[in-house]
Amino acid sequence: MRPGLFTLLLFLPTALLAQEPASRGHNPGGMVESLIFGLELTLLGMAIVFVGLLAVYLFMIVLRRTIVRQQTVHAAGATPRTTPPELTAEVVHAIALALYMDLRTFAEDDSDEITIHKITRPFSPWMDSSKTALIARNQMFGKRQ
Amino acid sequence: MRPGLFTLLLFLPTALLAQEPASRGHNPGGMVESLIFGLELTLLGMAIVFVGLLAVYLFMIVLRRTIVRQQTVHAAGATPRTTPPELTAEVVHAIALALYMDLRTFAEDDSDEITIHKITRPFSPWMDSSKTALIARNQMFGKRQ
Amino acid sequence: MRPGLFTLLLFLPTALLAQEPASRGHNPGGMVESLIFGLELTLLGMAIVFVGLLAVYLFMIVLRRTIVRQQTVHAAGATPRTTPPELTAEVVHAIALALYMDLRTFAEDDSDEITIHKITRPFSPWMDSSKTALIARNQMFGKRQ
Amino acid sequence: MWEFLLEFLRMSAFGNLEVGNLIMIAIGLLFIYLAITKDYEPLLLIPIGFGMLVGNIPFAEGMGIGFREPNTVLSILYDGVNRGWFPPLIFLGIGAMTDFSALLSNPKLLFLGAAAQAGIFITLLGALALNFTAPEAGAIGIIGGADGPTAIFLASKLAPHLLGAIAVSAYSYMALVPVIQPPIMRLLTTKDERLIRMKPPRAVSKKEKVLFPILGFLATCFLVPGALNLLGMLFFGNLLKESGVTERLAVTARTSLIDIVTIILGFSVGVSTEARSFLTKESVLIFALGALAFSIATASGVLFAKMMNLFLKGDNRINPLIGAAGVSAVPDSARVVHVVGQEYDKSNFLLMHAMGPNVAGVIGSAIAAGVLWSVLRSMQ
Amino acid sequence: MWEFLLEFLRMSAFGNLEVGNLIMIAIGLLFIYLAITKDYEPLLLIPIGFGMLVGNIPFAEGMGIGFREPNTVLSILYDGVNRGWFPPLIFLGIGAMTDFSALLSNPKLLFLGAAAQAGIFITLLGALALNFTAPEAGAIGIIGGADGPTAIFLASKLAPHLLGAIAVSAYSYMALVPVIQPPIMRLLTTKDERLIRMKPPRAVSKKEKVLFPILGFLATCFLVPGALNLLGMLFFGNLLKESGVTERLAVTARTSLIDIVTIILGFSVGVSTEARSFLTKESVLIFALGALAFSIATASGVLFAKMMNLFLKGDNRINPLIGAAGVSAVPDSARVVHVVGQEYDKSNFLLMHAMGPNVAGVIGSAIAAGVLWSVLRSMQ
Amino acid sequence: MWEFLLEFLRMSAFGNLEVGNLIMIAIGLLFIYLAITKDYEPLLLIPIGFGMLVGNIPFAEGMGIGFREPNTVLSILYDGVNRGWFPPLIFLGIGAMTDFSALLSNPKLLFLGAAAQAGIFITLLGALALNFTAPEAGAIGIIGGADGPTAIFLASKLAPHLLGAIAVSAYSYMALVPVIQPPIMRLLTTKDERLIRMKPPRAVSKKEKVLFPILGFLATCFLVPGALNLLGMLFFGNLLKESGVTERLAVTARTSLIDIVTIILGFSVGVSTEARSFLTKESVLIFALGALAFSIATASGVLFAKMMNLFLKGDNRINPLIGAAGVSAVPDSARVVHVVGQEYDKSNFLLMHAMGPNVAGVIGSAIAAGVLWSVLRSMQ
Ligand code: NA
Ligand code: NA
Ligand code: NA
Repeated sequence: MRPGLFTLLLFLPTALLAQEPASRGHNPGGMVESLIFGLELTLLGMAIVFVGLLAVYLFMIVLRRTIVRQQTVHAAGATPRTTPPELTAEVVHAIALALYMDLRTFAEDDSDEITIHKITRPFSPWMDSSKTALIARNQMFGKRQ
Repeated sequence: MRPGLFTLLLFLPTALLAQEPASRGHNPGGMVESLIFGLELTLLGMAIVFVGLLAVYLFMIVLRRTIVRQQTVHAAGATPRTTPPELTAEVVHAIALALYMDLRTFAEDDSDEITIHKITRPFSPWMDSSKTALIARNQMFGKRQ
Repeated sequence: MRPGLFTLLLFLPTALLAQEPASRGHNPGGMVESLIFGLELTLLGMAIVFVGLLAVYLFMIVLRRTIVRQQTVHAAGATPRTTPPELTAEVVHAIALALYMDLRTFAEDDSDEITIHKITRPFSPWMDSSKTALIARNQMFGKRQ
Repeated sequence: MWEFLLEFLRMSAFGNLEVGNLIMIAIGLLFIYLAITKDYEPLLLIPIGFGMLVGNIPFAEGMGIGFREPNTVLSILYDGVNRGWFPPLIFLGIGAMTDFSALLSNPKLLFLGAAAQAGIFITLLGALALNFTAPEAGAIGIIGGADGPTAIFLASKLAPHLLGAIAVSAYSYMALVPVIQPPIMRLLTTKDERLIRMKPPRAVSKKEKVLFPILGFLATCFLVPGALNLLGMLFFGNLLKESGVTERLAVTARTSLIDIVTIILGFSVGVSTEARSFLTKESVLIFALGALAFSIATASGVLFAKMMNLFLKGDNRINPLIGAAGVSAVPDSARVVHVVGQEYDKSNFLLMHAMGPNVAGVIGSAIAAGVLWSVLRSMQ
Repeated sequence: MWEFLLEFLRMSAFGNLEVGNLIMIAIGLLFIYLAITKDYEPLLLIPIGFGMLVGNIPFAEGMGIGFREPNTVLSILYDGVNRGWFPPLIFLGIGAMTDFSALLSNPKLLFLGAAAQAGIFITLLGALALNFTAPEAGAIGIIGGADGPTAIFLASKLAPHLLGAIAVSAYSYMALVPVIQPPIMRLLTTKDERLIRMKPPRAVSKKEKVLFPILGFLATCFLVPGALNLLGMLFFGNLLKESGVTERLAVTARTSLIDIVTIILGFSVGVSTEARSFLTKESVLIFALGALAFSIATASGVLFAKMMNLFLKGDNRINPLIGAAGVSAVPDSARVVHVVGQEYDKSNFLLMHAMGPNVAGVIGSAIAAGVLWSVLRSMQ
Repeated sequence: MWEFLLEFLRMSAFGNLEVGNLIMIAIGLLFIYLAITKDYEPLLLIPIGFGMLVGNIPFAEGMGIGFREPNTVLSILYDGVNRGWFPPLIFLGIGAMTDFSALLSNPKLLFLGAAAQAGIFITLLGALALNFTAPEAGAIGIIGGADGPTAIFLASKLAPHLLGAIAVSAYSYMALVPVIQPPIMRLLTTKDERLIRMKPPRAVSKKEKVLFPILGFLATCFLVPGALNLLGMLFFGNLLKESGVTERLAVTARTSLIDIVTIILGFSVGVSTEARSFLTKESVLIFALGALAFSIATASGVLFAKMMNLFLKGDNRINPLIGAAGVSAVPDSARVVHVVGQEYDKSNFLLMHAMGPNVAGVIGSAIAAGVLWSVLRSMQ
């Protein structure tokens, strides 16, 4: 993270954007030129990724300090809340259990049960219950034996 | 709600629609003309809002009477269902409780608990459990110490 | 399902597609020609429906046999799993209950209860609770009697 | 005051009112009434019925409201019907809620679902005889498939101007299945046949259920690529359900997704029944042909079951009543079969057996729709 | 290293930064802050607030990001606002969660919801006086309807260039209802009036609840077809809720469907407040007119209730405080009424009575929007 | 009968069959098999796998079925992939289900997520060396981001003709993370390093969690506006989750909404792998480069962690295994880290620490995608 490298990087985007892009994309001219462009892009890209996350990092640090200071002000006199809680044995056991449940394998249980109970309640958007009940109750279609 | 006013309103829309609308919208001519148009629109609009809701009102009254009559026919002899139930003390208390719960303030509880239990079960569409279990069980990547 | 009929059907689509379609659709020529086309299409269509479901049928038979063979291999020595379970009396009763519940009629229960409890918790995307609590608590609008 | 009210009403939208609008509004109210009091297909009749009210409010042309004007809200909602992408999404949800076990345990029931498609093609012949063009006749015939999304899909492709009448006809007769089918079933069967007890279904393993949507898809769509949109989605949804590892996707497909599409599809279909284009001689003919289609489909299923019994023995025999379930109309026709069967023997549970031809009928009519689309689309 | 960082920042998107963007970002942060700490309309202020952040990141034109460029992701998400099909879907969900019992048990409260719409039209007059064109004035006036989706719908039709300002103004004042309304309510009522106890609501039967959305739809939309998109969906959603046979559709409409639309609608509205087009003299005027609109609407409701009391006797009298709930802003203004009422009598529960004018206000402003659309759309 | 069948098959869609289609169908079946039996990314491999079956049914051109023809159902479903608006909606849902606490409790882990993006750029160099154009190389490089929606989004913008190959490659290697990463992790670390115990995470307050999405959004998108679509939605979703007042929106975003989009996105990506355009030399190269990308990304993360340890002391030291989680592939790579760590010390729970670089990797690759988009979009 020496300034020298980063200062260099600052000039890369300008240099890149100053060139005629079409001449690179579709008529790469030569493999060498194309790879040089790729290297420039790599350096630029990695720099921006790092700077972007650095910005997030700095915000997070500032954020934490601000909140810690607020809490200290609020909790002056009370037990300090800034020390991180230790992992007790129970916590470790809880984690172990959670992990065990989380990582348990997918059990292929090839059921032997008949599936009739599923068939008897086919839930569907076309479902319709009282219609058939109606038939049963009202006997609307004569000809009963 | 005297008929005179409403009769007047009846002619406003015709008058409005008879005029060339384009001449008003973009070339307002003058502020006065524009405001007169606005007043006409206000009277028309409020009249229609009231008439629309009056229509709903009339439907509701008819609807209630029809249903009450049906119920009276059905429930002839039984206890009449048309008298509105009184608010008993219990009901008032229930409402008070409901309101209390409804209006309770938004409590900012700044938790001190560690959040490990959340991290251990990150539910995600990219979730995948037996894969890692596979590694642990099968030791597919030799080199065990 | 005699091959003769099906062999005939095989030539129908070719014959159909060889003709100029436009001359049939919009200028049907005559009713007779149109109905002959309809009959050809009926034979072709029903044949394809049957062949399509026959293909599914064959796949299902093959599938079942493969799985049964696998299971037999796996379960060699154990109790054979290929005989279908019989419907016991309990199962029949369970079905009857399920059917009864499924076919129960739609009960119109015209409630007499007051609907206040619904009104007191109108859940809406525009819901907002602490605001009014704020008014009650802070008395921000002076003029209290 | 009543005078004033009447005069005001004359000036407003009441001015554009035609008798046709009132008739359609009455039909819409009837649909809503039947859905609520008789529980007839409420999930579709209520959206369609209310859509009919909305579509027959007699607003003036060019107000930017109608579903045929560009960029109106109603036209945007109608897009999924118009371009046919709602029905496949509904099939996705249906696939995610359908259990094919009944079919897997007794695969020969598939052919009952095939036979019932005769209703489609004979209706097509009837429509041709009534001077409809070939694509129109195809779209009308599909009413005999007794499957709403399939009918809407094919009509949107072959005869968009008849879509409203075809869809309303299809859903009306699907709602009337308990009225239409029993007399035909009784007419074509003997009492002995109605008393046939079928052997209990065999156990179906999880593997079979997982492999079925894959093999079913390949078998049908290799033969009839025109059925790809509907059957692809049906079997895709079913794989989501049966795979055991995509439960959350299957749940969403059979709840939020299908519900959202059903609401908008039903509403849009209702809106599209604007009186001026709906109350025509063609619509009346389509309704008549639709009744024919359902009757023939039912009869074909029953008769084919009787024919199969000529080759089957003992407890392999089929109770021919379940042939009527081959028309689809899932799961209503299966329930009708069950109820009619119980009239003759209280301890004969046909529902589980009838689900086989029932779901086979969905596949069968999607195949038929694929054939019709492939052959007729170039003739429009 | 700080030097480097500053130089880097100058070259990046920071280069396009204008003061306006920073102001809008500050406003977005304020919205989020108010939503979280004061619980002001969080379901809308958080999406809008975050959308403001997104829309005011100062990216260069032509990068394929902005919501005004074709085929960008933001433009695709904005389509439902731009073409106005999100608000009807939100009304569908609102219908599916609204209980009209309060109104049914005391129908005369409907007129309070009508009276409060005076705010719309008087604001329209104000906007005309400030030299807005007639369609713009109509779109600005609708802020007085105190109903977000209605405001967005009408603005997208009549004055799309002002949509951001109108929507943000409408939602801001809806959030500020507890601040704006109480002083006006106290000013216009006597202590005796505030103590009026209304008789308990009568029982409402299921049939009334089922028939209300159907009759309400026909009554309003026959008169004002221009309100069809909003009221059709509102009553359709309510029928899904009350029919008793389409519960699963109603549940989806009031959960997944309305949530998905609310997320994207709020976000898109926020995005559309890009500083260069938002921070204008017009926006300032719109905010001023919005405050006027809410105040007049509140006053109209209260005064109309007092006027109605001239004709009513005994326990039929109306507590004029509930007139303020006629502005809509469901259910905030009803709660404000309740809380203000309780300041004077702890055992006076006005909430249930205030819900009547509250939902009537939604219908009233949708009718007003229909009138404005019908009259003004040809003048654009 | 078999003769007849074979003849029939020859005439049907089997006539258009090419060997390529069969190969792709086999690959689709393999995807489904791996998803079901190995539980490899089933929520994506099953839709993609079934989509491959659908897309490789050899229907004739011009039948109105294919996803490249206008107005077909498949083209309509593909629109969200084609115009790139599905990935941001998926990021919205991911944001609403992601807990950034691990990162907040130890912010320096962010840089592991940055380092792993080296895989993207070195793969880009490799693609350029293999004569891909610059935009193609950028789209191929993003496979190294190990993030499906990011890869689909960038490929749809920079190299739509390679989208199928890039998406399938990305998801394949994400599914193979447990096979690819452990050997590299073991090769680059000493046993002592693998035994490093990190100190337990500190408590993270609610305020930090609420402010993180806002600050994270501003920090990254001011620098890289090109990442706005993905990061904007990611942080928006996270704010919905953490704000505490928009729970119902967060629930919908992380259930129905993401599920609906996942179903259609996966299916469409599968459909787009039609053999004739997929089985090319380019696809083979893309798969080879994808393997390179994942390996380099893993190595970069591990090595950067070792480098950071040069500057850290005591219990601030980082177990370099968790560097491998910087590739994203949430949460698989974090689990792989945990399992490998436990091989050496059963009581060392690395999962919680690995989640930090894991989610940082998502942000990192979205930033990288933004850079690539900004620079390369004008070169197409
Ligand atoms: Na069928
Ligand atoms: Na209102
Ligand atoms: Na990544």
